[in-house]
Amino acid sequence: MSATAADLHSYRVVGFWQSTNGKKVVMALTGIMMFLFVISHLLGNLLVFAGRAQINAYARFLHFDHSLLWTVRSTLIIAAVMHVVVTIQLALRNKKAQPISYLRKEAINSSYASRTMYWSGPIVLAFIIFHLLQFTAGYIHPETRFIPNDVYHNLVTGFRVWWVSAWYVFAICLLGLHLRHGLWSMLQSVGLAHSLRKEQALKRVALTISILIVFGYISIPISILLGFLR
Amino acid sequence: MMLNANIPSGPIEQAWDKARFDMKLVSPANKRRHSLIVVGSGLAGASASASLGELGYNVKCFCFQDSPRRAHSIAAQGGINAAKNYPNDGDSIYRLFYDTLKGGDFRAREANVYRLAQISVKIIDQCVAQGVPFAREYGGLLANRSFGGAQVSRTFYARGQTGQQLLLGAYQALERQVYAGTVTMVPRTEMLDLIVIYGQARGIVARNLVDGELSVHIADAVILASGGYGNVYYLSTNAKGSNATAIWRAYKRGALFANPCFTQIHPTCIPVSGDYQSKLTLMSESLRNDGRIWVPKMKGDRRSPNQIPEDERDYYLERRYPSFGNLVPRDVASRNAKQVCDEDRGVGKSGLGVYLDFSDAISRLGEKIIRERYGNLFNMYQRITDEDPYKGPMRIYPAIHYTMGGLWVDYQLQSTIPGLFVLGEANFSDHGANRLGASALMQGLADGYFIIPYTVGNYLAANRFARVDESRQEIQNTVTTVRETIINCSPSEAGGPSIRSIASWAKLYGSLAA
Amino acid sequence: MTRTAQGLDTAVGEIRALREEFWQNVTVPGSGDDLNQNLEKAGRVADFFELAELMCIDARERNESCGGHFREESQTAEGEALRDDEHYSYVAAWGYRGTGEPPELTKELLEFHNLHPSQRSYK
Amino acid sequence: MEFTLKIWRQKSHNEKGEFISYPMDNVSPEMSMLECLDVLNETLMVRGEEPVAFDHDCREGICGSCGFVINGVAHGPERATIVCQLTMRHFRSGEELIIEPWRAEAFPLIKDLIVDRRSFDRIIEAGGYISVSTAQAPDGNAILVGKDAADQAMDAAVCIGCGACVAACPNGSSALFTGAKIAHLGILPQGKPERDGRALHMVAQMNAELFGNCTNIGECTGVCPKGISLEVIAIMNRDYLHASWKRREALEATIPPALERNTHRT
Repeated sequence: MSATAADLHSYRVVGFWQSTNGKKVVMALTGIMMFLFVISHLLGNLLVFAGRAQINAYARFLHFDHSLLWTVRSTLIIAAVMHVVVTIQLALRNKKAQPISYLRKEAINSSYASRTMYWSGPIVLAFIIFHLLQFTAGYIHPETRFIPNDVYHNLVTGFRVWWVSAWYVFAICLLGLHLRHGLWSMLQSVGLAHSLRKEQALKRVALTISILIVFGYISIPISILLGFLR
Repeated sequence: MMLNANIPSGPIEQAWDKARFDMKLVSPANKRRHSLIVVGSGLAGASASASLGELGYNVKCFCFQDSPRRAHSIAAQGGINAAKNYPNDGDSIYRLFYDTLKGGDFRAREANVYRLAQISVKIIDQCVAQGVPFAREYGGLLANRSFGGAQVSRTFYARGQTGQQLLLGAYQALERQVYAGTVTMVPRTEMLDLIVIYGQARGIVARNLVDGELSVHIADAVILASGGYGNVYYLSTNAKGSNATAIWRAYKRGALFANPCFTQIHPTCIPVSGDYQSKLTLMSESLRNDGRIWVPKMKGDRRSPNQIPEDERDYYLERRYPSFGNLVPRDVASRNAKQVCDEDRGVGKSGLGVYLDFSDAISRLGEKIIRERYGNLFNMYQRITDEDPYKGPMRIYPAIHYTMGGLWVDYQLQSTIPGLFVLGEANFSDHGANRLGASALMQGLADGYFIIPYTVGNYLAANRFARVDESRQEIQNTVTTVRETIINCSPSEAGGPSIRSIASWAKLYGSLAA
Repeated sequence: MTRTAQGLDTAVGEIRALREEFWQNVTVPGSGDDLNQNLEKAGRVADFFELAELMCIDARERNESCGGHFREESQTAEGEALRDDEHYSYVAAWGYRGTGEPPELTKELLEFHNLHPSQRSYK
Repeated sequence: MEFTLKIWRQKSHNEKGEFISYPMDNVSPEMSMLECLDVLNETLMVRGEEPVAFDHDCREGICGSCGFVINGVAHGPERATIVCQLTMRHFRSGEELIIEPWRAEAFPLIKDLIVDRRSFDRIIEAGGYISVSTAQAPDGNAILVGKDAADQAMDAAVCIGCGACVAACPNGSSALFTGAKIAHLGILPQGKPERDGRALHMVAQMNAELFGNCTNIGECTGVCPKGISLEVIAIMNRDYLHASWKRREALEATIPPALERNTHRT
């Protein structure tokens, strides 16, 4: 029943990109890039609390060199695309690897965040597209006029629309959920050494960072809705 | 009939060297022209297959499980002996030789036992190099412990899973040869008969357990490493699948069976709890280092152990054997346990059990140290019995564990059928009437790694092997015998549902054999 | 854990009777053409029947106590195992002579040139 | 105790399977899950029906033969316990127990609860060893191994190859199994020389089989009867990344390419 070893030797090296492990490294690295963007974007946005002049100056600063701006933007777009491409490839492979589902299946050790990555990811992506259309391109800007170069105005008027804010808060919460697993998972995928105790600590750090990011972001629409920023 | 063990003459220390020098060699180019069959993939079978594959022979290795890593060697807990004398406590090859022979009550061959002690040293080196994670001291050196009444510390161990780690080492070496193409693994296939042509063992008839197909495998020599026959008692510490079919069918083809009555009873097993029970679970003998064995003095005393005051307890091993106490050899401990149970002083629901009490050790050393030493065994006990051994004593009872008897082999490990070699527990060779703790792993690996690669070569070089056609009459007759035995069990022949299931048959004779 | 001549004789008879009953009544559900764990077991059990008989014959023949083999007839006054080196210092190798036929005993005498056999004592 | 066992029955790989319910009474709480199946099989045999086929051997939790999913959890509700040591007292009397085989493309079903796990053997074959032939070894104490390293290697080496990790993984990934062997051998000094090649090869073989990828969710370690931690997967990833990074032509030339094999029974 077991065929001899010799006739089954068919030589094909599974390269880095073809291997699931390699793809996970790609996913982790692109994830780190986007995570760094999420942090810097948050720090910039929080300038809204410093006043109209500050945040608008910051926005002008970002635009001081268009080629640099587009380099950063295209890097992020490529990262996002690769992140999505490897996810789809891996997801298709996983479906093939586990084609028959159990009549009953219990999750006993995985977090809610880790099990919902396939949902939180696409929703956050949809949100980012909406968000770019609203605040960067200005195509969608319900109920008021979009004024290029007046970020403060756009923010405040944009978030005054309740459903824009609600959609924003919801998406940011999902981003937090995504990061809660993603931050820890990327360390695992690139092979950061850890013991069981360190694993718990790293997961707590990931959770803390995610919560800080969520609070940081949603503080803006909430302040606007409550009238602290006008 | 005269039995010639082929022991080299001269001093015992040089016997093995002399034997190897006298052996004929197979030239490297000719090795790949020889095919060998190995039945069994435990310590002996896997190590033999790997070593023979490394030498360049064409090896086919059979096991009835789904993978060679399942063989029952994996369940050995305690450790493996070797006369390394690392602890500097006076151990030597000669002392290991003496202990083994004396422990076996002088019913084993001197030369074989001496060779085993000699080889023991190399086994440890081999296993360390393979990556077996033996226990280490803080300085990075190998750790040792004492075992089974030996007065020196010569047992190497990997937590309570030494057998598992040694088997995985041999399994990995085997898989390396499978990759190299020298060994073909044939899992889920059971040997059902031996093919003997012109008096030589030339192959086997095997049944594929998945599709039931019978197949004939021809080779220049056949090596049986299929383990012992402890399951003859039905309830034993052997795996459910462990069977004697390979050696028994070889016996029926003319191999002699030596000392079948030498079986070993292990004193520290978890007692039987009901009729449905399918097997007995062994707990390492090392428990006897710190536990005290006792039963109530009064007959039929059914009080719970904590209600029995100290002066109504009979520490019978300490009483009868003041110098060895709870550490008497396995056979003595087992027999005494049975004796007190026969006197109606046994404990537990069935009355078949004695207490193994750690309360003294816990109050002397503290629960933490006991947990470090025996934590995994205590957990296992608790998982099976739902009783907490830190609070009350464990209940233990002896159970069949190992069989020293097996197919008769000479110094070259060859049976009375030329070309049929037998290794490990399947042969009778090294343990006499009783086996010392931590010696079974040693013997399996010595046979597989360090003896059979030479002795098989000698046999192959000294004999000629005609091409064998599968249509030969002898082979067809063998296949027919096998087929008839199988058909005899099938419903089409006898008809009607069985009045007794196979397991109940097994239980019945098991109770008789005991 | 202890054996007596009489017990062993009875056991041999009972094992034989049981084996006959086994072959008359054994049936295994399913077929031999696919995975059938009970068919595997049946073959193994059949072999164990025969082996059990040989075990008892060997134990009956070895009229001494040594190692794991304890014959009640051969014990010291204190109830410890008593070996009989004069008569039983050999390997008992049994040869098959056909179903139902008593097996043939061949002895390989054990010689001790380096160690002198001594009684074990753990007192 | 009383139970209803709802068991997956399938005659062979190519036939369709279905669940069949078997009511059982008089189950003793001391019984193991496998002994409960033994008792069921006895009654089935007396009725002339075919018993439930399931892999089992040592029945003391070390050989790794047995295993199935009970009520959605591989090896049942008790942590760090394999089904042969899972006693019935862990269930409530009257419960319905749904018993399913390991389900994964890389473990084709053979019959009822038996699956073919030879893909595991092939992963080991691809490099899960230290290349030392018999009688080549230096003295055991010639290689010093720190106690920490020995303990850490042992923590990974305890894997019994049962396949629960793959069965519990929603992606059917064998990362925990492969990682355990890579970690066990890579941590020890003896295994260091072949560390790069081993990682490249075993990962390649794992990918050539039909296993999914690891999403680091940790279901595997939750059901692992030996409690192997996710750390071994990180070690595998690191070794693989390291080996891929420094892979030079010379290294490629010395490494025989990975086997790609028909993972179904031949």
